[in-house]
Amino acid sequence: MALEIAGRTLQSRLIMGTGGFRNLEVMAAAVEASGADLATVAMRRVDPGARGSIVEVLEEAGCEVLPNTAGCYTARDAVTTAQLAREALETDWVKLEVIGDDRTLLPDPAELLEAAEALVSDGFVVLPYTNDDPVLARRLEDAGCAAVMPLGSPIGSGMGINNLYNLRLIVDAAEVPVILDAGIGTASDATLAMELGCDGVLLASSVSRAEDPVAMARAMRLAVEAGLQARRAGRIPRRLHARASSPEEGVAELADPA
Amino acid sequence: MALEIAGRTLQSRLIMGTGGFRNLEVMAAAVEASGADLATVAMRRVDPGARGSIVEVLEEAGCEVLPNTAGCYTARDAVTTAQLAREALETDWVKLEVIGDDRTLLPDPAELLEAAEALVSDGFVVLPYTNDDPVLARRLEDAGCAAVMPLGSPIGSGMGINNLYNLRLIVDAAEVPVILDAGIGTASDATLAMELGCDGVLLASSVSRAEDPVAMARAMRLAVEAGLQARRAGRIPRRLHARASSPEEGVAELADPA
Amino acid sequence: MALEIAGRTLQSRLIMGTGGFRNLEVMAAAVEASGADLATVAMRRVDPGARGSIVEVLEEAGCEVLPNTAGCYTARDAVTTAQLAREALETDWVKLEVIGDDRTLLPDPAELLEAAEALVSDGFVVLPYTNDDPVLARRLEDAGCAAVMPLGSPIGSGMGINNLYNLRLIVDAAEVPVILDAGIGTASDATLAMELGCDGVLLASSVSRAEDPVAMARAMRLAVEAGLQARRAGRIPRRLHARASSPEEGVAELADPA
Amino acid sequence: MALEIAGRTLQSRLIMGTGGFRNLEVMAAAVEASGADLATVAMRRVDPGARGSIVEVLEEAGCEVLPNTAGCYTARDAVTTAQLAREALETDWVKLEVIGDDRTLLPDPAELLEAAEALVSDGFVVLPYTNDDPVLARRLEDAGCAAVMPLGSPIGSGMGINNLYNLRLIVDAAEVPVILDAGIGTASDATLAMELGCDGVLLASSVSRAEDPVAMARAMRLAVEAGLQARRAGRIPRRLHARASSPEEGVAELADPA
Amino acid sequence: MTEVVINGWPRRLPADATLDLVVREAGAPEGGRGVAVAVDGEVVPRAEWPSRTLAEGQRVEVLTAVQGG
Amino acid sequence: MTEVVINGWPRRLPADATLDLVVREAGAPEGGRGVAVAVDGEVVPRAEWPSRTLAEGQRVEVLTAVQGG
Amino acid sequence: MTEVVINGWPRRLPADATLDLVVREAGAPEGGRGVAVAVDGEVVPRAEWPSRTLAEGQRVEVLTAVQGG
Amino acid sequence: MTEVVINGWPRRLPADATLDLVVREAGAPEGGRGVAVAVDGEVVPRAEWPSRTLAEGQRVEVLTAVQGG
Repeated sequence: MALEIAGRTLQSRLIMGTGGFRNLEVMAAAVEASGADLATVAMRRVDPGARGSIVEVLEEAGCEVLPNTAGCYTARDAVTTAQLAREALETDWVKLEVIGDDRTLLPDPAELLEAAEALVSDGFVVLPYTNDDPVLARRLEDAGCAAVMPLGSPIGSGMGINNLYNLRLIVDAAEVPVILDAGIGTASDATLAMELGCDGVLLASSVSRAEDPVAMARAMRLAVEAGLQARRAGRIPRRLHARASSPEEGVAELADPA
Repeated sequence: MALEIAGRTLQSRLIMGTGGFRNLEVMAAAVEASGADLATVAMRRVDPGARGSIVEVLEEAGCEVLPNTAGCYTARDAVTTAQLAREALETDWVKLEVIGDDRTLLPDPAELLEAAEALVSDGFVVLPYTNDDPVLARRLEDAGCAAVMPLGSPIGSGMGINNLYNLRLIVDAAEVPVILDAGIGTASDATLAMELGCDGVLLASSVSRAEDPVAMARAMRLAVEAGLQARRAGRIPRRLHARASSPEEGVAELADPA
Repeated sequence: MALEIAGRTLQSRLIMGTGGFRNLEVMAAAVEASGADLATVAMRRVDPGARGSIVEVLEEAGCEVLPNTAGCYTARDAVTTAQLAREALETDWVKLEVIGDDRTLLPDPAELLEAAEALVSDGFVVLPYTNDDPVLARRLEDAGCAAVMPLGSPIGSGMGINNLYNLRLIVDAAEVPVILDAGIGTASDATLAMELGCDGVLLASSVSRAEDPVAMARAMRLAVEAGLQARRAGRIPRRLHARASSPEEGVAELADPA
Repeated sequence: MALEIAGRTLQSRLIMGTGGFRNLEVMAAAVEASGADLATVAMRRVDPGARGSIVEVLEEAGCEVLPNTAGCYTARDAVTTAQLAREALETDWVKLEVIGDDRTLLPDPAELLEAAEALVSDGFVVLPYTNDDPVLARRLEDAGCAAVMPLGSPIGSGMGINNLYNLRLIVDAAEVPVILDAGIGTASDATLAMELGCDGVLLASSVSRAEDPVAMARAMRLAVEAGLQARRAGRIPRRLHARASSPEEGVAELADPA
Repeated sequence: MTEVVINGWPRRLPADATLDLVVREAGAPEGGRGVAVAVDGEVVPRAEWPSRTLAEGQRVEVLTAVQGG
Repeated sequence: MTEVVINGWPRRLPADATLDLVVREAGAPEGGRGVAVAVDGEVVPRAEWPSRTLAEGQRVEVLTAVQGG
Repeated sequence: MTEVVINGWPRRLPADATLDLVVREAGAPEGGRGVAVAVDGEVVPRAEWPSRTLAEGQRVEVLTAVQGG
Repeated sequence: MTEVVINGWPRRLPADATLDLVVREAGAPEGGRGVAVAVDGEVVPRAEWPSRTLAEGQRVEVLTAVQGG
């Protein structure tokens, strides 16, 4: 039941974002409760006053880091940021984000594609955060991305999956893993994503900003597992009319014979 | 995290219906995988050729029986059927069904209420299968029912929860446990029901008629647990706009200074 | 394209409620713009200071009155109120409301059915405001109601139609006209109701409390007509994949031959 | 209430596609019934056996032609097709389509943007058919397009508007007219599009492939008008609870005093 | 004098006061057009108003149509 | 002999046949474990089976738990 | 003779055949109203048709408006 | 002295100051573990830090991993 991306095996289908936690302690506890093997980090200017190394904390929680390019608005910035992350963190994996709008944080499709092509050429394992456009997802796959990571709804919005139809089209066509990334609000969103055929779920705010992040991390772990198992178990079809679950034969005649 | 109904403690939030399984062996395995403490049975004419006792099989799977009144279209028939079940199974618990229409298997509100009143007077612990009408749910509670069990959608339809709004009204107003009964199609439906505030989920067809009933039973167990934990963890609010999960400060300036 | 109820022909498919208008002048203008033949009124204690007669104002706007039993919580009160309305207004038509809960204003199913039976016996043409339960709708029709008037969502909520599935079941089974009553928020809700097969729409708040009630009345008139015509025109089926609307033959080859 | 695009005034908010009609006679009757001022045509190889000129038929129905670039999969083909249409039809308006996938007919974002930039430079009034990505819509507007035409769902699918949220984002941000293009299945979809703030609706299959295309054209005309008027009238807010539309004061006390 | 309740308000009436007087006093238009009356929850047809008097403690409701529904 | 209907099927029984015999003949397990009986729509408690005989035309239902719900 | 491709079909034309002839032969209405022409993917304005001849192997597209979109 | 911009702040450095010094001064942990550096938007590999000096006006970014995404 493990997830394989670019030849690397992840035991968990859940990838954690680390943004939004109150502090590193809560983050560590939640990441551990989530069971995730991989957790994203952002690249920011060194803060001389910062306490603790997120990389070390994550490693103690049994989790490897996946740097992202959050905050980049152009292909060029995203490529440089990925290269800096590779230098700093000794990983050639990158969650590629190229944002097109600071209000919705939706990706810029043309810049994203350009950055993906450049990073693939430069030897990166590219996991692009993309919108839910099936054509763009296909182009990213064609460009050599190791997975595609469509959103359900905007980052941090908690709206869940706004367009089930597009997500299904992406899943049906993809030959690389599909990771739902962004928009998850609660456990049932994650279950639904897996049932629709996603290979994994990446989430941050729904756990980090929940009232009880550790409990929500546990819920998400169960939710992803429930969705994966349900998909494999083969759900019943939807029917417009009822279908009795008690036998229609052998019913007693109890009414007065009169 | 246990569920208490009429003073009885159930470790599991999942109640299994037993209709629709290929045979008692599959049923037993699925019930065991589900972790349920309670499983419904129907009352039907003795079949001289029947092999095995469902009650014994369920008991071996660690599950007690909850007789239903499936197949009854009048209050009178339902009351008699409940009394017969009490006589046969030595339990005064009953899942009360009074059906109003054989195509949708939706309950008949007036007959259901009348039967509930009669059975409560007769000392039963009454768990009525009801539609999603908040007024009827309130009347059933006022009549002394130990729980209310609104449908999500018709029995066996697998449509999930058709009217989230009504279910929320029922949950908000109820002072007895609310068990979602009927309509569950897949794991995310069960997770959602628990997130909306239901105290438990009763399902049959979604497991018994799944391609792999035992795997789906496991999925449902996880799904109910995920939903319960997520509700308690306090989900993030839905937002119309994005909220960055990576810090907006400390972003590098990488573009050419030109 | 007229609507016939109990032998009476209504040119318009739109029935107006008159509650919530700022004053009788706005009401008259909106009712006129709506094209409605029929408008509901409530029965209340005579207010010595009241200016103008609503009945006369409506008649000048070309509209006859349909008294309701709003405010009644029991079958008995509703029956008496209907009888008082018949005495005061010289009509044996009544919009029957028996409310079960003052927060949701949802109907009480058992009291509603009892009142409907009593009023039919007493010679009334009964148009019951009901919830969206297909079984209750069938019982009301069996009791002799001249139409059934299921809600889309609670009175004044503007949520539209919460349970399309139930509404479709009601429409499919009914042999009397089905009027969607309550919950309409905007024009598309009314169009959708007609497309689903409703024979008419009754609405008040969506017009009377709109910023511009007269404009919204006009919108509703168009919306109901649009929905009726669309249903009769026979819509295309929903398809999961695209179907080209430009010919796939005769496409030029314009790319460089190289 | 007219719609202005690039300085040209259209009396109708409805733009008709002409694909899918059985023949030119039905097309002419439906276009006339729709009230549209503008109708799309595709550019295809001359068919020596073709009867009648679509341009003349449309002009007799009071409608001007809007050539599209349907069938093009690259920016280059789309630009050439637009130039050919300008040459053939003496119009510099073009509905720009650059398709990315022949199963969904969804646009290719990068090619579309490149074609739009080229055609704007070449003096065209460009109306791009785009997906529902707010960032791409903004880029198209920045490139000088005279309107943006997001889809509701794939061409010919009749699914309506799959992602209300994205459509609202596009409408809120756009400073050029927004025309919903593709996916309309029935009248209420068109009403909803206008209520959400679209400035117009472009549709073909929902009319041309309806059982009665002329009746559906009439329905669409009413539907678009209804939606526009409803938006301007200022709808009531959605409320979670009911709000009485009959007065709560002055209710009679009718129950037995006992 | 008889003490009754009219539209929720206690009133003292002459013992021989008939319902048509009561209706007028309740504020109904001349002739009681568009008005109906219940006494203790029972409808009293218009034809009986001129002859119908009230007993001590009876509750009278005088209703008319208003905006609603 | 008495003619009755057991689980929907007409049957002729000796006039002194008691319900516990009927239950056994209906195919219930030895001792009628997990079984309940209604005669003409009224439940007959297990304790009464050994002494209860049937009248002409009575309808007997012998029920047990099966998969359902 | 020159061998060219017109609307996807191979054709042999006299070496001095001009585009206005080609357009007519492709089935376009008299005068080529409502028609446009591309040669090897480049638009040829109507004004050039009478003087423009074709080279061996060129691909000509003669297009017009049809129902669509 | 050379004037440069480090993480957005103007700084004056000795002309022969190398990048490993800059990194330390920016607040990075000893040895610059987990840190990467860009000069005018170009990544400078760690191996070059000890020998790389800066020119007037260059912009240096010293980055590390933080919570995010």
